[in-house]
Amino acid sequence: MQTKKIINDGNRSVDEMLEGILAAHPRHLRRADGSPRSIVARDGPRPGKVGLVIGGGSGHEPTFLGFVGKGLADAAAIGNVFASPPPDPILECAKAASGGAGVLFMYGNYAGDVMNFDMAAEIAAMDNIEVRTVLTTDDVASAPRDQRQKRRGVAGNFFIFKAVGAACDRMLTFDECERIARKANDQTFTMGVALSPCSLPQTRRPNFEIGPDEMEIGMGIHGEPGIARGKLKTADEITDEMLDKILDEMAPTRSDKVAVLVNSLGSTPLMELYIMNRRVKQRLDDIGVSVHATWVGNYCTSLEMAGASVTLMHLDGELQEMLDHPCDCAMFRAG
Amino acid sequence: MQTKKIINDGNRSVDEMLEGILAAHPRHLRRADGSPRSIVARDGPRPGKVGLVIGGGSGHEPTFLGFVGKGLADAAAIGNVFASPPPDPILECAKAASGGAGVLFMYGNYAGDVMNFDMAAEIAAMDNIEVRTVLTTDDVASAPRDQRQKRRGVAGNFFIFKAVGAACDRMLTFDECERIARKANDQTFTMGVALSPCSLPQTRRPNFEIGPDEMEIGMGIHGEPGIARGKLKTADEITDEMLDKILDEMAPTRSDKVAVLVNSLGSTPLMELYIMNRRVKQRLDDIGVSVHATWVGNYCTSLEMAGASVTLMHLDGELQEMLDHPCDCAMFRAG
Amino acid sequence: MTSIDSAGLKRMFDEIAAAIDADKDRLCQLDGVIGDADHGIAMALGFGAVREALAQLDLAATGPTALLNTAAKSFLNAVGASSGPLYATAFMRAAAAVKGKAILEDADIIAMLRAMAQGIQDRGKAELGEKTMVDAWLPAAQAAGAAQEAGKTLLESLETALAAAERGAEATKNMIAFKGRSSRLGERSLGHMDPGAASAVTIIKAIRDSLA
Amino acid sequence: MTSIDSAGLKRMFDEIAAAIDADKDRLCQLDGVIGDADHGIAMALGFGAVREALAQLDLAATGPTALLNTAAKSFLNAVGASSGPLYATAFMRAAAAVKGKAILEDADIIAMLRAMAQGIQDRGKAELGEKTMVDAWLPAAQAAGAAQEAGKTLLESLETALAAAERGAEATKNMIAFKGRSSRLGERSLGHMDPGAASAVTIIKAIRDSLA
Ligand SMILES: Nc1ncnc2c1ncn2[C@@H]1O[C@H](COP(=O)(O)OP(=O)(O)O)[C@@H](O)[C@H]1O
Ligand SMILES: Nc1ncnc2c1ncn2[C@@H]1O[C@H](COP(=O)(O)OP(=O)(O)O)[C@@H](O)[C@H]1O
Ligand SMILES: [Mg+2]
Ligand SMILES: [Mg+2]
Ligand SMILES: [Mg+2]
Ligand SMILES: [Mg+2]
Repeated sequence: MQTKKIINDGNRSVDEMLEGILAAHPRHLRRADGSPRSIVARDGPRPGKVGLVIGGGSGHEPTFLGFVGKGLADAAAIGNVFASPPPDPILECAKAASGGAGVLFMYGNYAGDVMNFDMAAEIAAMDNIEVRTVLTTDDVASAPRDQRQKRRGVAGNFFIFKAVGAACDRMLTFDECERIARKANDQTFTMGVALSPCSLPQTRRPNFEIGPDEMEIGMGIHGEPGIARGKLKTADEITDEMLDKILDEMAPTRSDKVAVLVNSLGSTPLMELYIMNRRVKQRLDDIGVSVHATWVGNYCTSLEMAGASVTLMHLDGELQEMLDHPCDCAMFRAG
Repeated sequence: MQTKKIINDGNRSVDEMLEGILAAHPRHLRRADGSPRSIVARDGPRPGKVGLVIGGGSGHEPTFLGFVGKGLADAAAIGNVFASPPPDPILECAKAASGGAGVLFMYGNYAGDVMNFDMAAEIAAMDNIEVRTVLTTDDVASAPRDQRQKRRGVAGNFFIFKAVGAACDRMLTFDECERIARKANDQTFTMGVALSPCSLPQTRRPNFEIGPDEMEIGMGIHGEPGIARGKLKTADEITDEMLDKILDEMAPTRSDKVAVLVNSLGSTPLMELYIMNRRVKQRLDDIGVSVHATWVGNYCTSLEMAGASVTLMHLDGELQEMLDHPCDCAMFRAG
Repeated sequence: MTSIDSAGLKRMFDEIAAAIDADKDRLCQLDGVIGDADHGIAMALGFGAVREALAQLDLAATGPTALLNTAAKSFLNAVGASSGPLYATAFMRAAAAVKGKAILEDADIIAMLRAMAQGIQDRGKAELGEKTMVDAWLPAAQAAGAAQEAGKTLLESLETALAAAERGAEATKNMIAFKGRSSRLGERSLGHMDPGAASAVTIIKAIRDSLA
Repeated sequence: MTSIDSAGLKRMFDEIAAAIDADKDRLCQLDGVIGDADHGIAMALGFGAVREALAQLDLAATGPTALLNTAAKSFLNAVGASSGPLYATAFMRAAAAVKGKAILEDADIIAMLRAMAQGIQDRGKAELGEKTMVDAWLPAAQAAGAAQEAGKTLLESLETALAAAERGAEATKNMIAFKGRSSRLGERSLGHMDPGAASAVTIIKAIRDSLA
């Protein structure tokens, strides 16, 4: 039996979704000429500004294209479900985002994305667009601490892109934008838990199996196995398990500031997310760390997967300023 | 086997959620003194302004409390999951929202809510707060056209509250606010479809049964049976079925304007919603009706239910202005 | 001749709370078919809150009217929903019906039952045959009143009331809902017992048991 | 002695596309265990796009190099993912390896295979034993080369290559992933065949079949 979805032809789902997005947000988004999977901010790219190009597979909405807009990313290249976009749409994004001051490529650290974005960067260089790449690697569950560069990029993308988008919008230099990008990534830590699978529109079969009383700690946003499978625990226990790991790495000291993101992988409702956030706040209060800002909701999803992730960004004055900087995207606004 | 949820004690879920919400949004929300389930906008109620109090059962987040804030509702009374709040918290909301110019009660038309809000209104009158009530009845599936007053209020609440909140924020008179509330409700039409059930935190059992290849057209946001059950259709067929009914009632003429909301009941992801929105836009284009604004996402949910609803609001100049009026809520911003 | 004081009333509420707790899942299931699957939760929460509130009272210093008003308030504030105002009104009317009395005798208890049914009807504006708890409460109250007038004992009257409530609840299966959440179902509500009528039977049975 | 022209190359791609289509579900399932469950989709999409692109070509006016570059571009643009750049690079290298030729003979076909394996390795930087498609492609290319040098026929060489690919894919079950999506699994990747190695076998088998 196929999983239930409100779709037409599963092979056309990404393109039909994009049609629906452009129909809904004509004031925010447009397609790059002749490149239907290159989504560009109507208000964003401009001469002298460092361009910010993000992208990756579909199925994580509102990541990536929901974060395209003034003050955040200039363009997003859209792949098939859970698959990196090919070099062509990435290249068109680079062209659209380029204001002559360099273009930053930022995306989650996955082999497929790295190969495709690198190919696009090589071609862009031939077109005299200087591209630098900063991979996001916020998923603490995906590799040991001493191999940070091997980790996946997950929901923390939201904070990292937001900070870098602000830096670009403030017309900082290419070097400065890159520095802030690396710092934002270094200071961002995410941990996730999955309760039930999603299914791809093309297969309509659950993308992994999990027992009716089980959860998987550290599962990736494409259903890649995590670090441990166990019996489903309470919200407080799950949140503690995540925070223990995150705080251990982040090692904040009293009166440090953080930003918090409690994110649904898809079908986990706000009620559960806010119950988790309650625990996050209790734990941070306990160690005297203050919360500068909190976002709760669907920010980086895996279609209809059940589960959630907690992200903390360790703030200094600069990152805090960047998070506070206004942005206006089709699916997200701040400031 | 119990359904999977990230919760602690199911009987405490609503209160723990509220704790998490207040922890996340201290700049937007506070509790009324001594009334933990009366959530009040920090910036909103003021002398001379008509107060807008909304409310209902929990489990529909971000409805209701996500729409409390400057330019929208002044306060929301929060009930248990899918259960009206009792009169006490409603009364405290009325007191907090009252600026001496009258208080509007607006909520979905359900027997339980009507009885509890009416009791609260009677007590408020004794406290010299004049209360008027406008029920929302946007769910076209829930009663025939000639019994509009019997219909349920569902996702269209979002448009209706938004319009009335703007009227109140613009310091219009009590009569004007009430008139706009009734017009906004009259001009708003919603139709939903459910694919799979949710489960209440206290029972952790699916709240209705539905075959693995079935959908229920017109199902209520508490899992109340709808108008017909049938085999799951394609996104275009489902959207057409909804639009046929909505447009038939709304009867727009060429070059009329509408606002569109494509809403997830919980676990239906953005990809599917935008695929539906694509079809909505095609259909409206076909009949020459223009879309003034579109919202797509989780606006009125039923915990983790799978399914979606489409709402159209038929706009005149006044309603359009009210939708465009800025608002700043914990879970929603516009303008 | 039975006569109860506040302590006896409290025992009655405890008995109802226990019975509803035991019946919670069935009531949720009934509500799942034609409503929103929470009637058992609401009732258990309501009578649980009543039990807790009454446990706080100094029964020696609390008359039946005050006790019933406490029950009304605690039920209402714990529940909301439809059942909240309906039962809260029922208890407030019961309180008014026995105003001033310290000891309730047979006639008072029957009067209390009738006041409850009337309160539910006043609050919800439902008529007989609209597939609500009224279809159990009203026949039960009428039967109890008639039995008492015919000179039956309290227990006999309550037996008659219970039988009438059971018949009423059973009869809701053949009704189309016109009030409450399931009223939009139309014909699809046919064949299913109304959860509020079902819980009314449970309550009336617990009242009888507590006085037996 | 086999020799194929552009039409023959197109038939080869059609054969691969059909084989991958038939294998799609198994490849998704293998990827579901240690990856993101889409490898079958990606490969089917890629070779489907190649089939369509090649069907547009005027084969009489298109040499093998141009055909292979068309295959590379259409595969890449349809897929992205990991497999996109890997196979696109493979086909571009194959194109370069037969540059200038209108007819490919035994040695050209073997050279093409070796160039493909080399291209995959250059693009993905994976070494033998890191549980990727390289573990099937590299031994296959080496075996084909060795067989050809030892004077075997093309078909014999391809048989040897296929056997080597099969052994390589089988061997990935005992490897821990160090490249690609499953590299974060550590020991949990043990016991499962790499989906990219599995699809490599399917491709090599289709190549053999198209030349048999
Ligand atoms: N107007 C009314 N008059 C009498 N009883 C009603 C009325 N509306 C609803 N009910 C009763 O309430 C029951 C449902 O109660 P409950 O599930 O607790 O509330 P809700 O419908 O708010 O979830 C129905 O089965 C019905 O017996
Ligand atoms: N760096 C690499 N070098 C060679 N092959 C790789 C590399 N990374 C991944 N692969 C291969 O790609 C396969 C997965 O492909 P696919 O599922 O299509 O892409 P994705 O992982 O992007 O979803 C793996 O099974 C592996 O064989
Ligand atoms: Mg993939
Ligand atoms: Mg309810
Ligand atoms: Mg109910
Ligand atoms: Mg894959």
